[in-house]
Amino acid sequence: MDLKFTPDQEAFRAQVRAFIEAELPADIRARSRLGKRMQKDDMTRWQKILDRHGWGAVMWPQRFGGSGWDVVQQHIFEEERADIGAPPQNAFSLRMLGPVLMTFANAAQQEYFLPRIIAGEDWWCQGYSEPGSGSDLASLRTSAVRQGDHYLVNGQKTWNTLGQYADWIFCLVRTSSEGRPQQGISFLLIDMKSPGITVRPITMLDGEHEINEIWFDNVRVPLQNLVGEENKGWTYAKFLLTHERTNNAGIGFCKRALKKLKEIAAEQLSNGRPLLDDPRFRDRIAQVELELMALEITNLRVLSAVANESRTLGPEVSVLKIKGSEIQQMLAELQMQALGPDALPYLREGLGMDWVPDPLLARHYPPYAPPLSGQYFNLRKTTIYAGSTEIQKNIISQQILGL
Amino acid sequence: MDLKFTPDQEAFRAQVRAFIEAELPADIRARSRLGKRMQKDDMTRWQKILDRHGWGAVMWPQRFGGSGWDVVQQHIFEEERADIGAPPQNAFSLRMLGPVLMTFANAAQQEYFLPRIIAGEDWWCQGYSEPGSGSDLASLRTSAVRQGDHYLVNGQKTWNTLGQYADWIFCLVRTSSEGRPQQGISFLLIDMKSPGITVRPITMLDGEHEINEIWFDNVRVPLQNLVGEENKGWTYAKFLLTHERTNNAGIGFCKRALKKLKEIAAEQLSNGRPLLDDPRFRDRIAQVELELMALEITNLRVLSAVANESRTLGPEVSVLKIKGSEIQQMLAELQMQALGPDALPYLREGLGMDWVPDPLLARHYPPYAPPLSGQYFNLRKTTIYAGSTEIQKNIISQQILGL
Amino acid sequence: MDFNYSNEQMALQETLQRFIARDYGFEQRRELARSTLGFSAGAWAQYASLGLLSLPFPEEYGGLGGNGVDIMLVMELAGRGLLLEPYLSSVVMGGGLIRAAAAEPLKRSMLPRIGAGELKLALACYEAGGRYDLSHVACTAVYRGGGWRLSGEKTVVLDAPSADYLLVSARSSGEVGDSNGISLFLVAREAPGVSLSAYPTQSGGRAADVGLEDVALDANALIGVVDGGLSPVEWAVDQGIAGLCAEAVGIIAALNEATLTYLKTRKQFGVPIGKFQALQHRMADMLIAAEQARSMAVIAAVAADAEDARERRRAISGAKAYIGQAARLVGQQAVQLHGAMGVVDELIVSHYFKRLTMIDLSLGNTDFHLERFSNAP
Amino acid sequence: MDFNYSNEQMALQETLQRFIARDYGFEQRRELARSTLGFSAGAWAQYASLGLLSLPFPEEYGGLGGNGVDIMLVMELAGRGLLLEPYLSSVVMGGGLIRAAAAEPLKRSMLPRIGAGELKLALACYEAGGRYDLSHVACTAVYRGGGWRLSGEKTVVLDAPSADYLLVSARSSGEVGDSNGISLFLVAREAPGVSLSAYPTQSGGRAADVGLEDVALDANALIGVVDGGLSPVEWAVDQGIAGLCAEAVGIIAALNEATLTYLKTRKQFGVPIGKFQALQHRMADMLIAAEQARSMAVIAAVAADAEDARERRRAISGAKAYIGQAARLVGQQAVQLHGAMGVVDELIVSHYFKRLTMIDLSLGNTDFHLERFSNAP
Repeated sequence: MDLKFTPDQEAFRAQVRAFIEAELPADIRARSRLGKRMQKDDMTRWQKILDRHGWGAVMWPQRFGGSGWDVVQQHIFEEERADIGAPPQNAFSLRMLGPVLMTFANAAQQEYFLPRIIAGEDWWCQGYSEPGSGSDLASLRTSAVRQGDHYLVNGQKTWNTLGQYADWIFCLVRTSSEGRPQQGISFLLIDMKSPGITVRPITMLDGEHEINEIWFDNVRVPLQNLVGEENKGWTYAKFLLTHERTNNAGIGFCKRALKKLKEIAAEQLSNGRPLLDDPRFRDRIAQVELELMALEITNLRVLSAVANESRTLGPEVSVLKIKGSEIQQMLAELQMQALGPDALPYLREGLGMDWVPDPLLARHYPPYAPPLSGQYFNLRKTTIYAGSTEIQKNIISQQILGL
Repeated sequence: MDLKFTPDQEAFRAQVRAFIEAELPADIRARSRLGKRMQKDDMTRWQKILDRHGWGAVMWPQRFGGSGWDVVQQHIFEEERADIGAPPQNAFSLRMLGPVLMTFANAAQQEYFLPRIIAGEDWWCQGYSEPGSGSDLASLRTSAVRQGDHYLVNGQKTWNTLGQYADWIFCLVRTSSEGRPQQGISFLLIDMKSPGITVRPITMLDGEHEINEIWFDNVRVPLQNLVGEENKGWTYAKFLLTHERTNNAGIGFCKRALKKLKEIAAEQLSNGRPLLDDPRFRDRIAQVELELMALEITNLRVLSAVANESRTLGPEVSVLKIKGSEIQQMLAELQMQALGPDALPYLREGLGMDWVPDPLLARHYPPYAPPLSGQYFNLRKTTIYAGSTEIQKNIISQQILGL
Repeated sequence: MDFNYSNEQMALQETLQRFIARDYGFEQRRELARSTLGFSAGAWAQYASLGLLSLPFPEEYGGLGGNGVDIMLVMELAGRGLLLEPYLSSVVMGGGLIRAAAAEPLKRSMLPRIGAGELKLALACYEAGGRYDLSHVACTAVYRGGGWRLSGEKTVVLDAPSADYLLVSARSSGEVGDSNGISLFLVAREAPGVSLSAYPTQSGGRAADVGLEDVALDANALIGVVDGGLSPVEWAVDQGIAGLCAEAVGIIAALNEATLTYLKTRKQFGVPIGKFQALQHRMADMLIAAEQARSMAVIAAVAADAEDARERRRAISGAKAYIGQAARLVGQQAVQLHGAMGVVDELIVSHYFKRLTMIDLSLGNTDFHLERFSNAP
Repeated sequence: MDFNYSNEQMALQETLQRFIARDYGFEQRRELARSTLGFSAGAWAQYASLGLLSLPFPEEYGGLGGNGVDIMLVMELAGRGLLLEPYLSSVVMGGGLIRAAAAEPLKRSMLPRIGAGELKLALACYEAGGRYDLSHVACTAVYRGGGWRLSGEKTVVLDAPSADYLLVSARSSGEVGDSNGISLFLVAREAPGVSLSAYPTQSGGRAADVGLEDVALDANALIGVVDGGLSPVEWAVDQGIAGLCAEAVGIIAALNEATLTYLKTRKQFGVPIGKFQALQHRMADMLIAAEQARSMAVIAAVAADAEDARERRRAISGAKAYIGQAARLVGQQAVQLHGAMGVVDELIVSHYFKRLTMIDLSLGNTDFHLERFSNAP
C-alpha cells in the first residue's frame, strides 16, 4: 500500500500541467477562475485544442481514438485541468454517450459519431427525464413508432442540460408497452435540427438558463439511429448512468473550490481581521477539507479495485456520488458565507467578463463575488440530478447491503 | 402572548422551592447532585415526605387525592425538584398507571390502589415489552387464561425497569387470539409476590442493574385485577403511552444537567485554562442550550394548547419526546467530553457515596466524575425506550402529517 | 405565561392574510421584484391604512403602541407572502430608532408621517471590512460651524434606494472598532454629497452602497447623544433581527406546507412519494425544526421589548443562530424533496429557499450570533 | 499509488484473524477484562511468536522492519477482536519511542526483549490540568550528582499497571506549557519513589495515575537529548493515534456487519426491520462513514512514516478528528438500530460502542485534533 505517485506519474503530471498552462486560452482561464459564465464556444475551443494534441477523449480506449489512460492518469489530468481552470469537457458526449456507443453501437455508428465527438464537431445532450418520470425513469412515455425506414417520435423530455447548444440528443423512448415498463424502452440518437423539435428554456433558481424542456412533435428519426436492439434500451441506460456517476465525485473541481475558498476567507475581513483567523469559520473549512481528503482516497480505492479486478464500476459509485455532491454543495455554501453581507447583492451583469462595477461597490465587492450566491443556489441540483441522494441510498441498501 | 410567570406563579415557585429545600433529606440531595446511585429507599422516603405535605401526586386531580395543579404549576414543581436535586417520583406508578386507573378502572380498584401509590406503599413496574415484541408491541404473547375466579398467566416480559424493587406490576397480556393482534390484549394488575414470578436481572452497558426479565409460570391473578374490559387493553395501553411521553421532554432534568455541564466546564482545565474558555466547547454547550431553550417553550406551548382546548395530549408529544431525549443525550455526552482523559477510568465504587478515592487520583479526578461516562452510555436508551425515535417519527408522519 | 394572540392580533392577522391572498400572489410578487421600485407602492399605502406602518409607535405619535409580539405576527406573514416592501427597514428599525433615540420634536414630526406611509427610512450601519460588527465604523462625523460633516461609505444598506432618509452611524471620536465615539445621524438621501450605488438583492429586495462626501448636516440631524450612538443602533438591529426571525418562521411553515403537499401529490413508482419512510422521517424532522424555530421566534419577540440590553442581546442572538440553522435544514430539504421542481424559478419553493438564505446572511449570520450568544454567560 | 496489501501482509492478517476467531471470543474477552491482569498473558506470548511484538522494529534489533501500514493492519484486527493487550502502549508507542530516540546500547538491550514479549512499556506523557497538551509538563527532572531526580504526577497512563518500564516526560527547564525544556526518561515501574493508583478503563483496559517522589535515575535513563523530549513524544503519540485510527476502523466495520445482520434477522410488524427505508438509508450512511473513515486511516498510516513532522501531524490529527466523528455516528446508530439489544452488556455491540467512545477520548479527542488540523495551514 502506497499513496505516493510513481516518478512516471509525476512526470506525466508535469507534462499535463505544462500543456494546459501553454494551450489554455487566457480568456477562458480568467472566466473559470472568477466563476463567470462559460460559453459553448469556450468548451468547443478547448475540446478542439485537446483533440489536436490527441487528448480529446482521455477516458476512451485508443482503438476508439481515446488516450487510453489508466484511472490514475485520468485522475491526474482531471486534477490539473480543474486546478488551472480549463473548462470541463462535454460529459454527455464523452462520459455518457461515448461508452454506450463503444459498447453497444454498430460499427457504422461508432465510425461516424465517435470521431466527431473527439473533434468537438458534435455537441450532445441527454433526453432521459420526463415531467412524470424523474427517479422513476422507467415510467417514461415519449413514444417512437416504426414507420417504414424511420421512427416517428412524440413526447416531451425535461431537465435537459445545455440542450440549447446541442447538435444531437440521445433519447430514451418507448417502443413497446408490453411487459414491465423497463422492457419497452429503446435508445435513439436524434438530430436536433430535425423538424418537429421545440426547445423551451427553463430558468433555474439562480436566474440562469441551463436546462430545457424539449418537445417532440412527429419527429422523423432514421431507423439506423437506433442503438443496439429495440426494446433493450434500459440496459444501455443503466450502463450509462453508472458511467455518469463515476466523475460525480468531482475531486478535481472540489480541490480547486477548496483552494478558492481559502483564498476568499484569507481576503475577506471580519471586524478588520481575516475571516480565516476566525476559529469557527476555519473549523467549517477544516471539516469539508477532511471530507474531501477522505473522498479522494475513497475514489482512488474504488477505481484501483475496479482496475485490479478488471471489471466495470458497480454500485460503489453511489458512495462517491453522494459524498462528492455534498462536498461541492458545502464548498459553495462556505464561499457564499465567506462574503457575509456582500452575498446579498444580485448582480447578473457581474457574471460577464466585461462588467465594470460602480467604484463605490468595487471598493469592497471583489470580482469573484457576483457568482457565489447563485452558485450555492444552483448546486443544490447536485444531490438531485444523476440519481438523487435518496436514489443512491436505495441503490446502496439494495445492491451493496442486500436489504 | 406573554412568557412571564404571573406573581401568583412566582409565589408558588418560591413556596415549592422553600418546601423542597427544607424537607429534602441532605443525603438524598448529595447523591443526586453528584449523580451517585439512587436507592429505592431514597425515592420512597421522598414520596412519603411529599405525601405528608399533600403533594404526593401533583399531576392528579384532587378527587383522586392529587394536588390538582395546572400544567404550569406542574412545570414549576418539576423544574424546582430537578434543580434542587430531589429524586423523581416513580413514573410507572404516578404518570403511567395512575391515569389509566383514574380513567378506566372500577371504583374498588381506584379506592384500593391510588391512595397506596400516593402514600408510597406500593412500588409499581411495567410489564409491556417482550423479547419478540418491542416496537411492534401488539404482537405480545404472554397469555392469561381464565380459570374460575382467576387468570393463569404464562410468558415472559423484558426491559422491565426497576422491577427488582416492585410490589406490583401492570401487565399487557393476551386473553384472545381472535381478530387483529390488538384486539386480544388485556390490562392486568399482578402482585409481584405471587408464586411463579421470577425476576432475572439484565446488566446494562454501563455495568449497572436497572432492568430485568420477568418470567410468569402459571401465575394466578384474581379476576378483579383486570382493568376495564377484557380484550380492551390495547386502548388503555396506548392511552398510557401518551401519558408516559408527556414528561419525556424532561425539561427540569435537562436544565439541571446544563447547569452542571457549565460548572464542570468551568472547573475542568485545558492546557491550564478553563475548558469553558475554549470557543469550540462553548459552542457545543451553546447549541444544546439553544435546543433546550426552544424545547421549554415548545413544551409549554403544547401543554397550554392542550389546556385551552381541554383535550388530552395527542401525537404532538412525539415532538417533545424526540427532542427531549436527544437533548438529554447531548448533555450527558458533553459532560463526559468535558472530562477529557479523566472520562477513561471505570470506578464503580465511585457510584457510592462512601467511596474515598486514592489521594493520587483525587488530586485531579473530582467526585462528580465517576458516573459521567456510564451516564452517557446509559442514556442511549432514551431514544430507544418509550417508543423509539423512529417510532415517534412514524407517529408524526402518520398522525400529524397524514402521510 | 400565555401563548395566545389577543382578539386584536387575530383580527390583524386575518386582514393581512386576506390581503396577501388577494393582492400579493406569487406572480404579482415576481412582477414587483422585477420592477424598478422593487416593491408595491400600492401595498405600502394599504399597510398604512391597515395601521401596520404605525403599529409599533406610541399612541401620542399616532401609533398603535404595538409590542414585539405584534411585529412577530406581521413579519411571519411577511415571510409567508414573501412581501418585498421595506417594512423592517422603515418601520421596525428606522421608525423604531427614531422613537427610541430621537429628540421629541423629531419624533412628533416623523413618526406620524412614517405611519402614514409618507416617509421611508433605511439604516446604514455596516461598513466594508466590518462584516457584521456594528462598532466597525470608519465613516467620520466632524462638528464644524454649528453643524456636522459626514464622510465615508456604508455598505449593503437594505432598502436605501427607496428611503427618504438614511440613519447613518458615523465616528465622532475614537478608533474603528471602539464602542464609544459612534454617533447617529439623520441624512436625507437626496442631500448633497450623498451618492448611491443601488442593486437588487438575491431575494428580490433592493439595497445600495452609500457614499458620503463631506455631507453637511444641521446640529439637529444628530439622533441621541454624541458618541453614544452604538447602543441605540444595537437596539434597532435587535428589533430587526427579531423581525427576521419571525419572517423566517413564516417561510419555514409555508415551505413545510408546500413540501407536504408535494409529497402527497407527486407520484413515482406508482405511489405518492410521501409513502417512502425515508421522506416521511425527513418531513418529521422539518416539522420538529419548525416547531422549535417558532418557539425561538417567540423568545426573540418577547426579548425585543426587554429593558435589560444584555438579556435582550443574548436571547435575540440565540434565536437568530438557532433559526438560521433550522431555516437551513428546512430550506435545503424542501428543495431536495421537491427534486428538480425545487431548483426552478417558476415555483415559489426556490424563492422561499433563497429568502431564508438571505435572512441568515442579514444583520449577522448564524456564526456571528452563535458567538455572541455563547460569549454571553 | 497502490492500495493492495503485500502477500506477507495478507498472510499476517489471516494468522491474526484465525487467532482471534479461535482464542479470543467475546466470552473469553469478557473474562479477561474482569481478570486482575486485564488481558491475556498467553495471547501476549502468541503475539511474540507471531512476530507482532517486533513488527515495527528494524531487522538489526530482531524486528521485521514493518511500517505504518503493517501497524494499521494489526490494529484494525485489534479493534475487530477488541483485543485488550497493551500492544499500542508497549510496541507502537513505547518500543517505537525507544527505537526513535534512545541511545544505541539501550535499543540493543530493549527492543529484542520487547519483541520477545519479555518487556512491556507504557508512555506517561499527560498531567492534570493539561488535558491533551503534551507540553503541559509540571513533573520536574533535576540533574544532581551524576543522575536525575524526578518528582511529580502523571495521569491516566494507559497500561501502566502491567508495564515494566514507564517512559516519562518531565520538565528539565522552562515553564509548564513550554515546548522546550521537556526531557524523556526511562523509569522502572518498581523503582523506589514510584507509586501507582491503578484502575480499569471504561473499555476494559487498565490504566493508572503515577506518582513520582524524588525518583533517582542514572544519567543513562535519559532518552534522547536534554530539554528535547517533546518532539519524540509527539512522534510516539502520533504513532499511537494512527494505530487508534485503524483500531476504530476495525470496530466500525465490525459494528456495521453486526447491525446489518440484525436488520436482516430482527422482525417487527411481520417483516425484517431492514425492510424499512429509514433504517436502510441510515445503514447506507454508516457504510459511507466506514469507507471514508477507512480512507482516513490509510492516510494516517502512511503519514505515520512521514519525514516531515508538520505534514505528519496535520494528516494524523485530521484522521483522528474525522474518524472520531465517523465512529460517533456509527457507534451511536449501531446501538440505536439494535434497540434495547444495543444497550445491554451481554451483546458485543455495546462493547464496541464503548471502545469507540474511549478511542475518541484517548490521545486527544475530536475537538483537540480538529483544532490542531485547522490551525495547520
